[in-house]
Amino acid sequence: MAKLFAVTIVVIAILSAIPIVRNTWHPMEDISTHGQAIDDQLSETMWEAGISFLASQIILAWFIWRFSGTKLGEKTKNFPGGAAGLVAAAFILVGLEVFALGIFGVKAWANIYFTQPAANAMPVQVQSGQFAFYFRYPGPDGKFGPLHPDLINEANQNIFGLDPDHDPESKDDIVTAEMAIPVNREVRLLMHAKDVSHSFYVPALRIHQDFVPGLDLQLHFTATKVGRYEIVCSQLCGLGHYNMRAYLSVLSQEDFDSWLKKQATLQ
Amino acid sequence: MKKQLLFKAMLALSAALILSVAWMVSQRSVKAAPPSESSITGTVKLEGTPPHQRPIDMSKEPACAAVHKANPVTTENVVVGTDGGLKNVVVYLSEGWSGPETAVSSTPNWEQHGCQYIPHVMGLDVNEHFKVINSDPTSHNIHPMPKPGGPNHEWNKSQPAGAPPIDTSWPAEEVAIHVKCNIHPWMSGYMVVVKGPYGVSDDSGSFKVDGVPPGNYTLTAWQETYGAQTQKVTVAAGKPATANFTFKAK
Amino acid sequence: MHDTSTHAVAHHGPPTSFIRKHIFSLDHKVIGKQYYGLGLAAVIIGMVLSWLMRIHLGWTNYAIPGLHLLSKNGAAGDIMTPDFYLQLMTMHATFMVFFVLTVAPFAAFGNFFLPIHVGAEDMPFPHFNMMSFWVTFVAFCVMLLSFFVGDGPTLGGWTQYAPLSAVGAVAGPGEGAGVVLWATSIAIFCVGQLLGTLNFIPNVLDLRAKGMSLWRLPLPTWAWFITSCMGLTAFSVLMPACIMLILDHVAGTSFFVASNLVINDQLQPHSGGSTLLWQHLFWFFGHPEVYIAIVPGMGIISHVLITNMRKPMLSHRVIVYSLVALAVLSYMVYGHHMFVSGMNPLSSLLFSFPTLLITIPSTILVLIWIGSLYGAKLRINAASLFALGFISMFVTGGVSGFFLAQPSIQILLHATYFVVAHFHFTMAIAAIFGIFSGTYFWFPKMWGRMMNETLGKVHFWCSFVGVYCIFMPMHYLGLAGNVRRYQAFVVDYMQPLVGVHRFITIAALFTGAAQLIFIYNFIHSRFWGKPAPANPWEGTSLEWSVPSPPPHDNFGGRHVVVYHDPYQYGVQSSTGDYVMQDSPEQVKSAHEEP
Amino acid sequence: MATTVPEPPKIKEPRSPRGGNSGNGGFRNLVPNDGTSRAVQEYAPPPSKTGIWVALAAISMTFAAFTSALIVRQGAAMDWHHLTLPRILYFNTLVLLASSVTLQMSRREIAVFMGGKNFDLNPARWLYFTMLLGVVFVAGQYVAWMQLRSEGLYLATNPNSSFFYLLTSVHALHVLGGLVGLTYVMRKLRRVTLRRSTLDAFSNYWHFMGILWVYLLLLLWMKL
Repeated sequence: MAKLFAVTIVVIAILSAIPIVRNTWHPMEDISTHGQAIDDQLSETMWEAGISFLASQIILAWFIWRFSGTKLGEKTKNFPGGAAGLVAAAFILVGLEVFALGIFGVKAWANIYFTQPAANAMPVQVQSGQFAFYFRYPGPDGKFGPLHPDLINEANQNIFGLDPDHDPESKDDIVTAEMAIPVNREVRLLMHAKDVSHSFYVPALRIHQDFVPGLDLQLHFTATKVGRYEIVCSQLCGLGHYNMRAYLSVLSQEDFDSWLKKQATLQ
Repeated sequence: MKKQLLFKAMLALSAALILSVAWMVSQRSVKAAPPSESSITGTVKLEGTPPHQRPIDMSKEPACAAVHKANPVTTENVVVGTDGGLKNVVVYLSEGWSGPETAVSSTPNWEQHGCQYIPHVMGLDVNEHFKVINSDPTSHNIHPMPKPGGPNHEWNKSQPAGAPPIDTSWPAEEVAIHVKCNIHPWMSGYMVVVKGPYGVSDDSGSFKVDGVPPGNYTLTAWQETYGAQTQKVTVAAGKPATANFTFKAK
Repeated sequence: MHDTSTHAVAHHGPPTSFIRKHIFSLDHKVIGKQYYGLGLAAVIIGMVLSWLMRIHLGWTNYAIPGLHLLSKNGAAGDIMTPDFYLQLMTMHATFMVFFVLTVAPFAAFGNFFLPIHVGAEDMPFPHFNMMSFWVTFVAFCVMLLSFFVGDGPTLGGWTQYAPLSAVGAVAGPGEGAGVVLWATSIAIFCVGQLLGTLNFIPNVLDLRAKGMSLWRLPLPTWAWFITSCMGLTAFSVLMPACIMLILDHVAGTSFFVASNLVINDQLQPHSGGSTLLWQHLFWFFGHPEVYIAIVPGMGIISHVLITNMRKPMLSHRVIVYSLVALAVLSYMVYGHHMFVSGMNPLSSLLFSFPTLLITIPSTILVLIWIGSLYGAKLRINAASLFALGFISMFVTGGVSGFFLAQPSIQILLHATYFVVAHFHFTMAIAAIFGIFSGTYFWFPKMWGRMMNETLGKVHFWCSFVGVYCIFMPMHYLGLAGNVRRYQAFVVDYMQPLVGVHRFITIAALFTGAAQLIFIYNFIHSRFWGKPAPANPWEGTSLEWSVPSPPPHDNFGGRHVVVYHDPYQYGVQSSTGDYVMQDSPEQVKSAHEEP
Repeated sequence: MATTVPEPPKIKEPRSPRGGNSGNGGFRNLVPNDGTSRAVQEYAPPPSKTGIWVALAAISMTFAAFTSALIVRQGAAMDWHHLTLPRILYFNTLVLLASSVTLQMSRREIAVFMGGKNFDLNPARWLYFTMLLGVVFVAGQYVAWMQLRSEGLYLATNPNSSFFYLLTSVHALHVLGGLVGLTYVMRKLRRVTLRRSTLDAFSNYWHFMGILWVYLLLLLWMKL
């Protein structure tokens, strides 16, 4: 029984490691400038975690195999070095390993949060609401018109609560249900929530940020690859949570310009 | 002896019961079938340029976006059809109706197709049953929002693809109940619950209110953006009355 | 506050009436069993709910017969609606976290064995102890009630993030009455558990038998003591948070609801509330809660392992110190649940270091457990199998913690199935294995009958393999970016993953079914199992020095005196290779404390 | 009445579930014969003493949570309008502090009485004052709420009125709990079976309520 158990543990450990090694399931291809650091961080952690995982499971199995069902005469022994050795090991190995991780991790994090967007970064506003994202481009005047929550009316598609009749800046604002950005141009994302907490999760862009009702948050990123990607909500926001997503089109500059023109006509 | 008396009493009682029931029924039948019903017809028009209807981007729900690939849909707050006819206007008898609350016995459908409500505006009698149908491959959420505290109660149910229709009705009249889908924020429609017969204007703006007995009525036309208009009509036995409404674009 | 222990002495002779004996009993052993029963009921509910969820995730439009009977807001045609899925999910988590993982390992086993381990006749305040259970029971009923009120239970998830949980019914089905009932139930639950800690802590500090120094306490008792200290500080923070949440609902205050929120085109009548305030209050409770669930399990499996290894752990004290370290650190790390939640990015970093730090005591524990196996004379039985399984599970769940401790990696993995896998392996499955281990180990003492070993082993094999089949693939889903708390996978890049979900569903159904073996074994052994001797496993701690089940006052009036450290195994003595804690016999103990 | 019962009873006994024969209090002569005398803890405080500190710790945590919530909430938005605290609160403060003083006096007398030195005085008399003052305090708090209501400040009017009602009412509930405890103490005293530990536990709780209130008053005074 014990030997069978030991074998089972080893088999399970190896089977679970195989998809990781063969990279069967993996994060989708990174299209951001800051994402590489995160991916490196992930793979390093994967190595260390994987080794610790396999090592401890296999040693556990080995000891179970070796030290079960021993005959009566045999006396119990203690692990050479005793507790002190193991504690030291834990502190040195794990301590160092883990802190190395932590330190390197800071870089990847700082890339995103402790840097300022370039002055010419393109501003895009995103509003999350049950259960859709809507985006706003400032239009030719480069200014976002003020928001009037009391004017929000989804039935006639006044999603942001704009008042073009009284606010000149709002006249040329472009509201869309799909996000498009030019490739290789930094984007400054202005985030606010209409109702409850949501999250702005773009795996391909390595961007993940919650919307906090009552707070205006900012993100900035640069997409490096043309294509159509998905933005999903990862913060439970109600019954439509699973269906709260929007498409992100990364376009060449000219495609983007024409897209924006087309959207302007549809306002 | 005692038994006898009891028996007689029962007999008398049951006889009385039967008679009274019969009388009620006869009364009802009189009420239910007024002499020589007639109808009111007419058209609703819009004067001036209708407000701009924004297009709806359904890219979030590809299944629905596909439905409208050919002809993109817009909001339906003001739908003007051929020669200025105003669509989706509910015309009903706001005064003068003396018949039963539920004059119409059909069970209309409130269909969710291509992430739109079809019809966009639905007339209903009090207690008239209607079916909510989901013919999209995606889940919808039906959330009618009557006035809080009123006799009609707000509800909020989801209807996954392939789920059977929801059959329900409204217990009291209310003009109008706004219906939203919480999963698809652009989905919006109205249920107009009235006493007695009603008509809803079509693309050409023409409507027909059937089953109106002769008499004097106040006719009301309700439109989701422009509100209500009323006018008096007199319906003579046999020949249909006509009434036209004209809304002014703000 | 006032001293009920006079009553403990006064009406604490064996009660005669059925009510006083089995229902409103002051006896810590009966209360422990009552807690165990409550946990069992809750775990069955939670498991059934998880079945329904898994079926839906695998085959989204599959009509589950009779589902409409469960759903207050209508699952027409037995097809699960999005809101009903979230309601089931919320209730699954709530029942499991509060009424199973807190109640069973801590309140149930703790109540039964802590007084015996310290050599006391009962808890210091039996009346509070009884109240503690019944208050918790009321909380349980209120939570159940929410299935039958309004639109059914809340769908906000067990974390109940505001403002979704605070704006009321307008936010969706169950967010009105459902949330109020949820918060009420949890607040009541907090009171119940606080009353429990009110007994645990003085019991350990003041009622130890003669010679029972703190270092002579068996490891589970240490674990329960540490857990009570955590519960004391955690539950007394969750309760005010729940009160404020209820007020936001029923009194129209704005603690958690910000200004200018628009739902269904209606401007919400709240203003100025702080969204993050709830998250801070909740996770200040929430992370210690994770350890409240797992620490007793650690104590229990150490106890079980030592007895079945026939040798003490390499170091009694290092284990205790590590548990204390876990407890202390658990308060400094709660922020790692909020890395991307809009908190100041700097504080995310500050929170990440203690989080990484916490891997050190955890690693020490694992190394000590595994290292102690070296040179053991391991006895394989259901209890020890589950204990060893615990270690395997805890390791698996622990290494995934490396990832989630780092804010940068959470950008990829936050709120994905990777997190689901992580916390199920650690606080859920490991803790449950601890409970099972304790059950197989202590059943003879609690109910005076042996459990069926064969069935126990079958149960173990199914659970062990099944659990890995369920939760290991969730790591892969997480890496692929599969977001949790989705009722269907309509997002393009998630659709290819449905196959994995079907595999998980099948595994879950199988594993769940295997638990029926346990339930059968439990009930059958309870009534028809063969009577248990006082010390079936040749254990040394005090619970084995009393008959099974123990008499009303535990020691039958005997004045216990403790002569030894708790785990005197691998020695030469009249009884064999072990010496009971309370036997005056002088032995040359092979394993003195370093 | 208590005064007629002459035996000065259950006071100095070390408290334990088995009438003083277990717990580390008893058996002072016997030492475990494996020689680890560090194992013997010579004196175990009565559990009610530890218990009350556990309870007070829980209460402190609760109010700590409320405090941090208040600070966060005040910083969260611009809608914090300072309100003037009702004068009566200061009066209530004096009342509550006075009740602590009377409690101390009664403790001294009870000690004398239980010590069997003097059976003529009624040891409970100062306790009645304590109870009276406690009731007055709660009534005073009620008056304060009424005053705020008359100013149109309700629970939901603005965040700081919310916190005012919340903190004061939770504290008032705890004071009421204390009054229940006090009645228990007085019943015990009348039966002459009052244990010092019980009285100590109660007075710890009661004094703590006083301290807590002063803290709350300062908090409200500074923040509101």
